[in-house]
Amino acid sequence: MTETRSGEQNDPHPQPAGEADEHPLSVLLFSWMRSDLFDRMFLAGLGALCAVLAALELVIHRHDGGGIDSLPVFQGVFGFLAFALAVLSGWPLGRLMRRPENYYRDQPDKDPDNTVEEEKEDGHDG
Amino acid sequence: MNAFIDFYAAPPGLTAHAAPLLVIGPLIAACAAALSPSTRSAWMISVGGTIFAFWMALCLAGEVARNGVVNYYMGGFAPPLGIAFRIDALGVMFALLISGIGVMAALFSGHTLEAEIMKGKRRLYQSGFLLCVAGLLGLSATGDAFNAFVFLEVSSIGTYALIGVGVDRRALPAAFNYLVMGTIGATFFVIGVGFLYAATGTLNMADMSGRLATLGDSRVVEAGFAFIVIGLGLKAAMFPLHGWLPAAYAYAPSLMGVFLSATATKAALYLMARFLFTVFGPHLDFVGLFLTWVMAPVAGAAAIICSAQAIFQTDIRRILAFSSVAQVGYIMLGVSMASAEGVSAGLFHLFNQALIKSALFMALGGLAFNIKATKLSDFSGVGRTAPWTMTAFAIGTFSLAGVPLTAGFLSKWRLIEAAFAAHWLWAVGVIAVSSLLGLIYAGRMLETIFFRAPVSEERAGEARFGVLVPLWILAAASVWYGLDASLPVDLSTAAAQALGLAPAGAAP
Amino acid sequence: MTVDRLLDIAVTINPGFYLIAAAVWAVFARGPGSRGVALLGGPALALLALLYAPASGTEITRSFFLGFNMSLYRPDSLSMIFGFGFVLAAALSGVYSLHREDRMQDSAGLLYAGAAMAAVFAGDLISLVVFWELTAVASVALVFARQTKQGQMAGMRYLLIQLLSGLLLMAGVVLYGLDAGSFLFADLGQLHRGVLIGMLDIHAPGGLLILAGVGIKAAFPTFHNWLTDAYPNTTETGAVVMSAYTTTLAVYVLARCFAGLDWLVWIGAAMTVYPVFFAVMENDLRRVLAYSTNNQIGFMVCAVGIGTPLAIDGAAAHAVAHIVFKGLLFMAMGAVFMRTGTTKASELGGLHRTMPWTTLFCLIGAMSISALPLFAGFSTKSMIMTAAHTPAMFAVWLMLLFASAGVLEHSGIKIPYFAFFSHDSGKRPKEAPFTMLLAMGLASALCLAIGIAPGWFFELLPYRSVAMAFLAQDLFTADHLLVQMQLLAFAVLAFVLLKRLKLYPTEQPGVILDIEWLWRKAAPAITGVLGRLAGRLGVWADKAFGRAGAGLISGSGQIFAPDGVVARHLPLAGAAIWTVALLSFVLILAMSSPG
Amino acid sequence: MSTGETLILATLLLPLFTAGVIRAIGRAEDVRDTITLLAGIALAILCAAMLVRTGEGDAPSLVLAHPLPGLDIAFKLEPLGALFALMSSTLWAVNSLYSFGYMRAKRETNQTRFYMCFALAMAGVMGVAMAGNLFTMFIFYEVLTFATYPLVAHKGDAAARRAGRIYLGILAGASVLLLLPAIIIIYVLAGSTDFVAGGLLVDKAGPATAGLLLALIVFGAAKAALFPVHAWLPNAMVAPAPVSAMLHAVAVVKAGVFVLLKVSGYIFGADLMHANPVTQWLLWLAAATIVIASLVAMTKDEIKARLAWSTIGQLAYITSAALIGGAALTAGGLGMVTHAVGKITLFFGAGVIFAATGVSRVSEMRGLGRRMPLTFGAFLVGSLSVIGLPPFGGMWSKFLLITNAFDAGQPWTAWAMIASSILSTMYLMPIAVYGLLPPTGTQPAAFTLPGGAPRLSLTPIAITATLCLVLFFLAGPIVAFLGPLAGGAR
Repeated sequence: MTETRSGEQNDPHPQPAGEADEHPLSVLLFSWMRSDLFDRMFLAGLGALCAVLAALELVIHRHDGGGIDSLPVFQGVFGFLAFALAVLSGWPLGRLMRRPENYYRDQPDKDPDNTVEEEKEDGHDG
Repeated sequence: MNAFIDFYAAPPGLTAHAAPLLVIGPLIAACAAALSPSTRSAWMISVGGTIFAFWMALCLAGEVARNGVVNYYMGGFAPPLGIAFRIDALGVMFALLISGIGVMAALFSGHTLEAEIMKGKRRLYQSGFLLCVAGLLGLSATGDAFNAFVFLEVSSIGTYALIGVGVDRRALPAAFNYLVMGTIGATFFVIGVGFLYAATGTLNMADMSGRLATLGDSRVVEAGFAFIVIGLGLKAAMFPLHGWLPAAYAYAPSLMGVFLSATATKAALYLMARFLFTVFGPHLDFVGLFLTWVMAPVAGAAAIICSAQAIFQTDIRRILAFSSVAQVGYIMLGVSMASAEGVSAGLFHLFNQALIKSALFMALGGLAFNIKATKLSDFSGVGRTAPWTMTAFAIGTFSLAGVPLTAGFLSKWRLIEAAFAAHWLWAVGVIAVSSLLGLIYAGRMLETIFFRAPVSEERAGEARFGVLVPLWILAAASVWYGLDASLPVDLSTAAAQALGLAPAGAAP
Repeated sequence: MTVDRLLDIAVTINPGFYLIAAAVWAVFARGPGSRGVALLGGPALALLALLYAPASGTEITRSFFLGFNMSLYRPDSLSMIFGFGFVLAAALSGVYSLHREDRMQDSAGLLYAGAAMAAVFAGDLISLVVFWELTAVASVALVFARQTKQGQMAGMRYLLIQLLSGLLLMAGVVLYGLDAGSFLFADLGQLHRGVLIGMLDIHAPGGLLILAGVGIKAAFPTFHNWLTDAYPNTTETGAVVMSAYTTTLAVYVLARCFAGLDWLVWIGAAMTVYPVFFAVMENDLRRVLAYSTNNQIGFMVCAVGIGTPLAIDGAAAHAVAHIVFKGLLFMAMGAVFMRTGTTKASELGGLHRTMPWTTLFCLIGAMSISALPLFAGFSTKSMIMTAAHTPAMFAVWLMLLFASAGVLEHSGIKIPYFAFFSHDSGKRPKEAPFTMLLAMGLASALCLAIGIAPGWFFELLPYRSVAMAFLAQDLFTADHLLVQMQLLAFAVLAFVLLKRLKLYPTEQPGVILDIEWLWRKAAPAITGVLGRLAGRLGVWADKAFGRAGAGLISGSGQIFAPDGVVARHLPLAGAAIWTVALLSFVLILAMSSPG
Repeated sequence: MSTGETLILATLLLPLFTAGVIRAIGRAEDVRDTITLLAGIALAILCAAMLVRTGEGDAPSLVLAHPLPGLDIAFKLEPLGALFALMSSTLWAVNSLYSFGYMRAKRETNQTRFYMCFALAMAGVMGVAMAGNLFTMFIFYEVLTFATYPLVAHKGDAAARRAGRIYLGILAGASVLLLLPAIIIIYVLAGSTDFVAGGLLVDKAGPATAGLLLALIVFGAAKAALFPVHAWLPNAMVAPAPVSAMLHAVAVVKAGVFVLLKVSGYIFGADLMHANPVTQWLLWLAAATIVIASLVAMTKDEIKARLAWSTIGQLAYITSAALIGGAALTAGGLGMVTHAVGKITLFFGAGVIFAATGVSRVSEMRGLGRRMPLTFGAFLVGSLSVIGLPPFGGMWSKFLLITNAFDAGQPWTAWAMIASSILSTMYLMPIAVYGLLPPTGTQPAAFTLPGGAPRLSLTPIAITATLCLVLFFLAGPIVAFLGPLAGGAR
C-alpha cells in the first residue's frame, strides 16, 4: 500500500497524451491504436471480418445440433445479440441495484463525524 | 464392640466394680475439689477424676464387648430392693463419650476459669463440673428408671448453677429459663415414671419392659409414655421445645459450653432412646405412631428451621447453639426410623456431634482471654492471628457442615443411607437441604474468621497450649474418624443392637 | 538407510505436504534467497513428487487414525491433473510474490496451496474434510493481509462462510460415512471407465449436506458472494493465490463425488449466466474478475453435471487452464492495484502507456478466457461446449453460448479496455516489477502453449484417449474455428457499435447489490435489534434475579433472624404452651392408637 | 508397597507437601516459586509414568482408608483418569510459570496463599483423576471446590467475596443437595460405589431409577456448568488470570465433565445411559446450553466473560458425549484435553494483555497485537483450536463429537455443535484478528507495565499454543489410548 501511494506521489501532475514518459514497448505495441486511421478503419475492418466469416459458411460445412443452430450464421447472430443484451441490461439493472460506494459502511472514514457510528456498527459485523 | 473384646484395661478386681466406680469416682473427686487448697489442685483433681471415670468406662467397654451386658447390684442386693446398674453397649457408648469429653473439658478448664469465673468460686466450679459428670455417667449406667431421674437431676441442678455463675450477666436469665424448662421436663419425666410404676409395679427398666409387654392396651401406660417423651424431649431440646438452649449455651462460661453442648442434650437423648426401644419398644403402636408422626416431622423441622436460624445469628456461639438444636434433629430423625441402620446412624452422628461441638466451643473459649465479645464480627481475621486455634475450629466447622474427610460427613452419609433404605425420600431431601444450610452458616463463620481483615491490630494471640492440646485431640479425632470410622460405627451399631434392633440384612 | 529407500518413502508422501513444509519454512524465511527456496523449492518438490507419483488408484497411506480408515494419499488420473494445476499455480504465484517480503502471506499462500493439493490427493472423506478446512484457515490470512478495515470485515465474512461450508461438508461426510460404513473413496463408489468419479449417492443420508458444503465453495448461486467479497479485498498477490485453489478444489470434489448429477447441469448453466449481468454493472475490476471466476466455474460445474468422459475431461482441463489465465488476469490487475492503489474502472484508463508488458499479458489472458482460437480457453472450453451440444441439452448449450459472449464482454474486453485503454485517467504508474512480469510472462506462455499445441496438456487428463480423440477430430477443424470466430467477431462488433452509439454504460462508482445484502445489511440490522432486546432482557433478568435473591434473603431473614417470625412464635415464655400442646398431641395420639 | 501404589501416593502427596512447603517458606518469593514450578514438573513426570503404565494395561491402584464398611478411599487408574491427571499436571507446571510473571507484574497480595491453594487444588484434581470409586471422587471433588474458593475470592474485595459466595454456594450446594444423595443411593443399590467397566448399576437399577440418579449427578456435578447450574462460572471470572486459566479452563470445569464421563462409562454403562428416559431430555438441555451459551458469549465485551460463556458451551459438548455414552466417551475424553489446552491459551492471552496494558475489553484491543504479536498470535492459535479448525487439536475432538452424536441418533446435538462452531468463530476470531491488524479507529492502549508483557508469562503461552498444534497429531494415539473406555474399538 505504502509503495503504491508513494508511486502516486512521484508524478502528481499527469501529463497529456503522446508524451515522453511513455514506455518504448507501448510505443511499439499500442501507439497505432491512437492513430486516426485506426479510428476510422476499425469499424469497417471489423464489419468486413464479420462478413467474411459469415460468407465462409457457404464453403465450410458446419456440424449442428439440428435445432435453431442450423440457421445460417447462427453463432454470429447469437453472439451479437447476447453481447448487446448483456450490455444493455446494464442500464436498468444499474439503476435498480447500484448504491453509493460506502453503502455497507466499510470504507475508511472520510468524515470524522461518522466515527462513532462506525464503531457501533463493527460489533455486528464480526 | 469388637474393638474392645480383647481389651483388659484394669485388674479384674477393679473391673468387677467398674460400674459403680464410674459414678463414685467423679463424685469423690467433686468433694475433693471443693475442699482442695487451691484452684490449681482443684483442677488437677478434676482432671484426675475424669480420667479415672474414662478408665472405668474403658473397663466396662471391655466387659460389655465380652459379656454383652454388665449387671451390677449395689451391695449385692438384686432389684427391686437394691440399686442396680445395668450397662449395655448403648450405655457404654455414652459412658465413653461423657467421660472422654469430660477429660477434655477438664483439661481445658485449667486455663479458662481464670478468665470467666470469679476468683473465690473456681474450686467450687470444678466441683460442680465433676458433679455434672458424675450425674451423667450415672444416668448412662443405671438400670433403674427412678435412679435415672435422680442422676438426671443431679447433673441438671449442677448445670443450672454453673451456667449462671459466669461473668456474663446475660447468663443469669438464661440459667433461670433453663432451670424452669428443665424442671418442667424433669417433672414430666418423673410423672411418667410414676404412671409406669403404677401400671407395672417396678422401677427397674428391664422388669418394666417385660411387664409392659404383657399389659396390652393401657391408658396409664400411654399417659406415662407421653409424659416421659415430652419431658425428655424438653431436656433434649427437641424442636420446638428447645427455647432454653441457645441462650444457655451461648452465655455460659466456656467450660459449660464445651461440656454441655457435647453431653447434656445427648444424655437426655440416651434416656429417650432407652425408653423408646428398651422399655416400650417400637412394636407398640403408640410408639410407632409417635416416632412417625411426632418425632420424625419435628426432627426434620428442627434440622431445617434451626439451621436456617443459625445462618442469621450474629453471635457466634448462638450460631453453634442453633446448630446444636438442628443436629439434635438429625439424631432424632435417625432414631425415629426405628431401624438398626437409622438408630445407629443417629448415634454415630451423636458421637461425632459431641466431638465437634466441644471442639468448637473449646476453640472459642480458648480465645476468651483475647476476645471478650462473642459477636461473629469480633472474630474478623482471627484466623490470621490465631492460626492454630482457628484451624482446629475450621476442622470442626467442616465436620459440622459435613465436608468430606471429616467424621461429620460420614455420619450424614449414614443417615442418608438409612433414610433411603427406609424409603424415607423426604428425609433424604431434608438432610440434603439442611446440610446445605449448614454449609452456609459454616461458610459464614469461616469467611469472617479467615478472609476478613482483623478488627484491630493488637488483638492477637493463640489460645494457650493447655487449651490447644484437648482442642487438637478433638479436631484430630474428627479427621481420624472421617478416614476410619470403624470405632464409632462399631459402637453405634452395637448400641442399636443392644436396643433390640437387628440389622435388616439388606444393609451392605 | 540408503538414498533409494528415502526416495521410495518420499514419493509415498502426499505432494501437498511438501508445500505445507515449504509453508513452515516460509514462516522463518528472511531475505530473497531463503524466500525463493520456500516459494519455488516447495512447488518444485511437489512437482517432482507428482512426476514420480505411484500408479493411479493405489492407496498409499492407509492408516488407522482415530478409529477410522483414512487414506492420506490416493493418486489417480483425476487428482493428478488438478494437482498439476495447483503446482503450476503455486509456482506462478511464488514468482509473482517475490517482489514483496511478507512472511505471513508467503506461508499462508503455500499452506493454502498445500492444503488444496493434499485435499485433491486425499483418499477418504475425513482427510478431505481436514484439508478442506485447512484451505479456509490458510486463505483467510490472505484476506486479512490487506490490513484495512474493509479487508478485516470481508475476511471475517469469508471465514464464516468457508467455515459453514466446512461444517456442512463435515456433517454430511459423517452422516454419509456412518451410513455407508466407510469413509474411503475406494469403498464408496466404483470406477467409471477406470476413474473413480461420481461416487456418492445424493439421496443417501448426508449426500445433500456434502453437496451443500461443496456448493458453497464452488460458489453456487446465492452462495457466490464470498467470492466477489473476498477477492477484491485482498492484497495484489492475495487475489492471485486465492483465485487458483478454493473454487477449483470444489470442482474437483464435485467431479469426484457427484459427476453426472443432473442438477449440476442446471446449476452450472445458471452460474455461467447470471454473473454476466453483474459483471457488466460492476466498477471494481477485480470484482469483475471474481464474477468472471464464478461464470467460468459454472462451465466446469455444468460439465461435471453432464458427466460424460469428454465433459469430465473438459471440466478438469478447463479448471487447470482457468487457474492459469484467471491467475494471469488477476496478476495483471494486481500489478495495476499495486501501482495505482485501485482497480476501479472509473478511476483507471490509459495505463498501457507506462505498463505495456502488463497490458500485453493482460490481453493474452483476456483472449484466453474469451476462448479465442490458439489460446488456452479455446482448447479447454471447447470440450465442454461440445459435450453440451446435444439435442437433449440444447437449452443448456444456449445458456453456455450466451455466457461465452458474456465472458468476452466482461473479461475479454472490459478488463483490458477500461484498465489500460479507454479514456486516459492521467495516471502514469511505473511498470510492474520484474518478478511480477516474469510470472505473467510464464502464465502467458502457458496460455499459448495450451492453446496452440494442447496435445501435451490433454495427455494429463483423466480420460486421455477421449481427449486425444477430441484433439485429433474436433478441436482444430475448420467449422469449429469458424463458429467460434463468428461468435467472437460479431460480439466485438456489437461492442464497437454500442460504444459508438453511446449505448455502452459509462463506468460509475458504486456498490452493486447482490444476495450478500442479506447478511451484510439485513442480518446486522436484525441481530442489532435482537441484540438490544437480548441485552435488555439480560439486564432485566439480572435485576429480577438480584431482586429475587435479595427477597429470598430478606424474606428468610424475617422468618429466621434472631428477631424473626420463628423466634417470635417460639419465645421462651411460650415454651410452656408448646410443651403442653405437644404433650396433649402425644397423649391423644397414643390413646387413639388401636392398641 | 508396590510401585503402582507408591506412584499414586506420591502423586497425591506431592501437591500436598508442596502446599506445606509453600506455606512454610512463603516469604522467600523466588524459592517458593521455584518449588511450585519444580513440583509441577515432578507431578507431570509422575503422571506420565502412570499414563504409561495404564497404557500397558498395568493400572496402578491403592486403597488408602476404609471409612465405613464397604466404602473405601481407593484409587485405581484407568485411561481417562490417567489422561486427565497428565493433562492437569502438565498444565499446572505451565500455569505456574505463567503465574509468576502475572502475579508479580500485577503485584498481587497474598501470593503465598495463592500458590498454596493452587497446590491443594491440584491434590484435589489428582484425587478426582485417580479415584477408584465414586465416593473417593466425591471427596476430592469437594476438596477441589474448597481449595479453589480462596483463589476465586483472592482479591478479597466485595465483588470477589460475592463471587466466591456464588461459586461455593452453587458448587457445594449442588454437590450436597444432588450429587451426594445420588452417590449414597447408588451405594445402597449396588453395595459399593466402585467404578466397574461396563457399568456398576447394570442389573441393579431400573431405567427410572437410573434416570433419576443421572439427573441428580448431571446437575450435582455443577462444575460441568450445564444450564442452569452454570451461573458460578461467569461470576468466578473475578479471579486473577492464572486462576481463570488453570481452574476455569482446565482443572475445575474439567473435573466436572470428567465426573460425568466416568459416571457414564463406569457407573451407568452404555445400555443404562441409553435406556433411561432422562438422557434424552438432558441431551436437549445440553444442546440448548451449547447454542445459548455461544449466543451469550457473542454479546460479551469483557474478554474473560466471553471466554467463560464460551467454556460453558464447550463443556456442554463433553457433557453431551458423556450422555451419549459408549464410544462417544472417547470423543469426550479427547474434547476434554483439546479444549483445556485451547482455552488455557486463550485465558493466558487475556491475562497477559490485561497485565501489560490494563485492557480487558475486546473493543479496546484493536491493533494491540501489533505491539504484542506473540500473545495475539497464540490467541489466534487457541481460537482456531477451540473453534475446531485444522491443524489444531480441537478439530479432531469436534469431528469425533459430531460423528458420535450423529451415530447415536442425536442429530440435534450434532447440529447444535455445528451452529456453535459458527458462533464461536464469530466471537473468538475478531479478538485475535482485529488485534493483529492495524487499528482503524483510535490508537490501542499503551503498555502500563514497563517493558510490556511479563516475560515469564509469554513462554507458557507459546508452550500451550504449540500444544494445540501437537494435539492435532496426538489425537490418534489419545483416542487409541482411551479405547478401553468405549468398550473396544469401533
